[in-house]
Amino acid sequence: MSGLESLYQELILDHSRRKVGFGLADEEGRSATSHQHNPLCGDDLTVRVRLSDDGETIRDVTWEGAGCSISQASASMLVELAEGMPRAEASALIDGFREALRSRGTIELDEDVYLDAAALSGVSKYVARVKCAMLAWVALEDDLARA
Amino acid sequence: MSGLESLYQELILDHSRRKVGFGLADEEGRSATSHQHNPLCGDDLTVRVRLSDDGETIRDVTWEGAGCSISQASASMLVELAEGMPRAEASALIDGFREALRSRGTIELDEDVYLDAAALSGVSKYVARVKCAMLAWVALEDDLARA
Amino acid sequence: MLDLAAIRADFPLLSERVGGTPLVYLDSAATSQKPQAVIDAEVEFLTRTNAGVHRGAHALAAEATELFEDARATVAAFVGAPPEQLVWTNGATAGLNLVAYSLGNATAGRGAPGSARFALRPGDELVVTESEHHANLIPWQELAGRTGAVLRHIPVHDDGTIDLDAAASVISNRSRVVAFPHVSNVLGIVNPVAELVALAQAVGALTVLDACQSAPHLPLDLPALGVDLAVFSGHKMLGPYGIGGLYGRADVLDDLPPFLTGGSMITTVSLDEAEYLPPPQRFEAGTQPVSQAIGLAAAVRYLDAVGMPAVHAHERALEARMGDGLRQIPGIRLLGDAEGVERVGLWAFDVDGVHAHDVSQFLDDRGVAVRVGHHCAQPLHRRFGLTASVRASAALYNTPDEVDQLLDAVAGVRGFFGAGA
Amino acid sequence: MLDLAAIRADFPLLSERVGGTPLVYLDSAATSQKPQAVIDAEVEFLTRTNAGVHRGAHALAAEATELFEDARATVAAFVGAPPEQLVWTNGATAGLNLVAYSLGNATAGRGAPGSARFALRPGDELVVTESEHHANLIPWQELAGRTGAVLRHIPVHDDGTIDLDAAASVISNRSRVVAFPHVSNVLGIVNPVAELVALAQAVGALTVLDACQSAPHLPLDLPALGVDLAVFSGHKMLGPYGIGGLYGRADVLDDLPPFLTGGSMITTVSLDEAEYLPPPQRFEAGTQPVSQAIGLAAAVRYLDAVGMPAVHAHERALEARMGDGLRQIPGIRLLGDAEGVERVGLWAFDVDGVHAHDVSQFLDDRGVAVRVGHHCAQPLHRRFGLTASVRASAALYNTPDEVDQLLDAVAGVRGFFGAGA
Ligand SMILES: Cc1ncc(COP(=O)(O)O)c(C=O)c1O
Ligand SMILES: Cc1ncc(COP(=O)(O)O)c(C=O)c1O
Repeated sequence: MSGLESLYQELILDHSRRKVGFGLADEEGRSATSHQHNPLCGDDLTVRVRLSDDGETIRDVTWEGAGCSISQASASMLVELAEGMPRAEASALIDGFREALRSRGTIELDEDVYLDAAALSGVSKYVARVKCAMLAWVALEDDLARA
Repeated sequence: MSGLESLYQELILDHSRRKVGFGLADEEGRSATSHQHNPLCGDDLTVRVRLSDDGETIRDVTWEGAGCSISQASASMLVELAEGMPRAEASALIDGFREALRSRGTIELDEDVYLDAAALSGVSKYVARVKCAMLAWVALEDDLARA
Repeated sequence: MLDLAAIRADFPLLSERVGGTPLVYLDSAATSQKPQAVIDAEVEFLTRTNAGVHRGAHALAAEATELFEDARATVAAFVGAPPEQLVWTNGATAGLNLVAYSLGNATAGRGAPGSARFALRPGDELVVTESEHHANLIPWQELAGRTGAVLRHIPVHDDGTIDLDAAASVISNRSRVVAFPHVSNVLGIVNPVAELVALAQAVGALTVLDACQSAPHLPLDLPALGVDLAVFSGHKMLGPYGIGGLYGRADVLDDLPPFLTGGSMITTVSLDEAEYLPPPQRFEAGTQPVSQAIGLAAAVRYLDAVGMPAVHAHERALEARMGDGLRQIPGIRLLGDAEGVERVGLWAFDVDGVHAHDVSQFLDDRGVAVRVGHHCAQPLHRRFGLTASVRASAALYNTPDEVDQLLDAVAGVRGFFGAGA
Repeated sequence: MLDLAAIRADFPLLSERVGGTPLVYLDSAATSQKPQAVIDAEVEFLTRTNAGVHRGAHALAAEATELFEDARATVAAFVGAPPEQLVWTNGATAGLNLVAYSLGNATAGRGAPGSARFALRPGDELVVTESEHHANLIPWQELAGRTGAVLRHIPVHDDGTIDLDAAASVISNRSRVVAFPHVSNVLGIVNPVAELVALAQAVGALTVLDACQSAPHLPLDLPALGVDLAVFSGHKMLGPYGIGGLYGRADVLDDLPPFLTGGSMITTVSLDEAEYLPPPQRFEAGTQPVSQAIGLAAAVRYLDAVGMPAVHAHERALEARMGDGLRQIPGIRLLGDAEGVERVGLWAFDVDGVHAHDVSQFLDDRGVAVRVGHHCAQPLHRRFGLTASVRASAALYNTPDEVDQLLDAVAGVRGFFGAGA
């Protein structure tokens, strides 16, 4: 696989077009919304989380915004991963995701844990793109801190 | 003669101590006074010219101020040179002096014309000191323009 | 015709390989590469003559001062100006901020009596264009915010040219400053300086030219252009980082209050107040970027040796080849694709269905280095309905072959990302 | 003990000869010489990795960005700070102006809501010392002039030490800023930072430390010193021209409004207004001196490899030798000859009956390069009844032998000029 093909795996391009969870759900019950911006390219992403009544579980994640295929795919993959997940587990996964993406290719994300998002491991070799992949995750982290 | 000895010829050191014309004469008749400052070392020089009644001849030049031996000697030598000189001739000599001092050692001042001040030719090799030697002459030039 | 092989051999970085492929560097509008002569001039200075300038009596300091002032004369001559009308800055951003803050200081009553003519009153207007780089926009926003002046802008047409009709109505008796780019770093169009200067002069407004993207590419005679002030950056014109120039008309520089204050710009200082030197020193507080000034002088000597008319002709040919090629690739939209205008060698474009970031990543993989983003011109991108674009920009060392490599790579983008290929 | 022969071999300029005599460079307080490692780091960057930072997606730009940010971390660590608390500037003068203008902008209502706490009211006081370099004096004079604040000063004793009793009364509830030098460039005395910070903190004043003359010579831990802001210059600490640092406490940097504005310091820009990035980027408008930052990182790595405690001990020994020797030469008056104080390796002095300019010319002829003038500290010279002095300043590469050559030469001055020999 060339550098480019490992960065833009079919799975990623596919998610960037499918955009799972695109379109913000209504604010309802315990929910929070975070707006993130990448000053480098001017991309914007808004991510909303809705929690269970006890606040312990993620009901769903939805989002809106424009950006490169990495940022769009990453949001889409995160939606699939986080839905129905205990809040604490999601926070831990976000930490692990950040660590892997900042590792410059030394840490691979585990497919059994990160599902499709594991395909984003390759981004960590492209320092300038890490921010694109992180955008949705940072937004969800922000949501969870405030919901 | 070493570089230093050509810069600080006995004649120069001698003038720097004798300070011909030191002490400002009273303003009297056609006269003008110019204050010059060297921001590099903070030196100050005040030079006063007194002209004949028709304004065509320099009666005398006097000065005050503190500075390095080059600037003091130059003022002293200028006083001797300019006293009793037709004004137009003095202006021409100032131009010639400036040209020689900016010549980086390529133009020698003529002793028959510049008298003791010809000893300042050596200063032109020391770019940083040209300003010191010029100070009194610039002041006199300024005086003549205004007297 | 330039001897491209010889020129390329002068630029060590151009023989770098990115993952095995030779680098096609088409990002010179961001920063240019430096010829060996520039690097050598700086190293030579640092290893032989380095010493504080303008303040020492020792031989080394005197020699350093001479080289520094010779550099000023060389760079000034390159833009058609006498040395005392060239102020060293740290770059175009620094130069534009200098002007804006100096006007703010005049407004606050600082500076010599002559500065009063620059004081702004609430309601006075500062005029920029819609195509501004942030460096020629935000300093004016902030000046307006501090003084109560009002910021107005001249729009651009859909093809990127300045709307001169609108300019004639935006520029009015209330205008005090008209600031505009000689060449926008997104559009590449050489703007009608004479027309804008005429409009500004008719109402007595100060003209400020951002010559960042023209100085490296065109023969430049700033006094002949008639502007009051102009800035450029060394690192975009083959020179070092951290150095640039501010040109000013003599009477304007004479009356502007200082901006940065500190050492080497004063005559007499007490604990309570200071008196300032005349220009250019008045605007050069503290230790100057000495080796960089000497490096920039080497850069303009290099450009002069090649010849700016030849540089411009060469880049113009590259620009035409690039524009023609891009227009033929489906889904490509060029920004500023105006007809019958003078241009420099750059094109910014949008690829339908593929985000600019993805485009540049794809090009990078093929060894073609371009820039992506808003290029510090967010309002202009918004004007075109975009948040980002891809920009390829050439310099004298680029070849037609490199342009073809760019075109080949761009042609593959939409297929790779599955965008309506 | 330093391996002086090895160190000297690292500095190409030190083997220069002035008219046949080897150069004794004792003017490092003006600007230091640069080791080959610094020159190499810059050249290496320019010939291999040069590209615009923070804005490109191409591989070269990403690599350049990484080197640039690594340099920040390296230089920040050298002064004990985390990287996000180090702002790149073009030098100390630029850093001090940044702070003064930023406070002025806060006063004009600019910046985020948190900036309001820095707004000055007429009658508020800005405090400096009598020993200030013009760079830490005139920016405050101008700020006072623009805002109606009042500038006050703490006097120094006859021996050059700061009058702490006077400081305790000058610093009051009206004080908003207390700015002072860590080490004066004329006196060489390490000032009592803790005492001054305590006085300032007791009244809630912002402390601004001019660390220009300490950073190259002492182990420095700015957070431990407790100051709010501090500046230093690269070219005085073995680094390139045109680069320096501003350290700030996190909460202070967070709330200061931007100074220079333009590209790379914004999030969103419209034609009418801009939103700004957090520190340090908020203060870094436009293209940064990238290769110089990388050069400065190489400089501090060099200093760290030698070890700052060892550098300080070595320079302290040179200073003692110089001071002892000068005291024994008839007609020499040392400035700042206080007892029991910590010092760096410099002495400024007056020679009875010989003008400073003549002294330095004589020394230059003997291959000893020193500085002459007011050293950008006119008020301090006036305090001592002088307009100019001679200053010899050492760095880690100077030898005891060079100090002896200075002393020999100084001993000959009064005889040569016939001043009461
Ligand atoms: C104590 C002190 N402060 C400030 C400065 C100004 O530094 P720079 O000229 O590098 O901006 C200097 C050096 O000239 C200095 O010695
Ligand atoms: C048109 C224009 N103006 C101003 C600037 C700012 O130049 P610098 O970043 O060198 O200060 C740039 C470059 O980024 C530019 O292209």
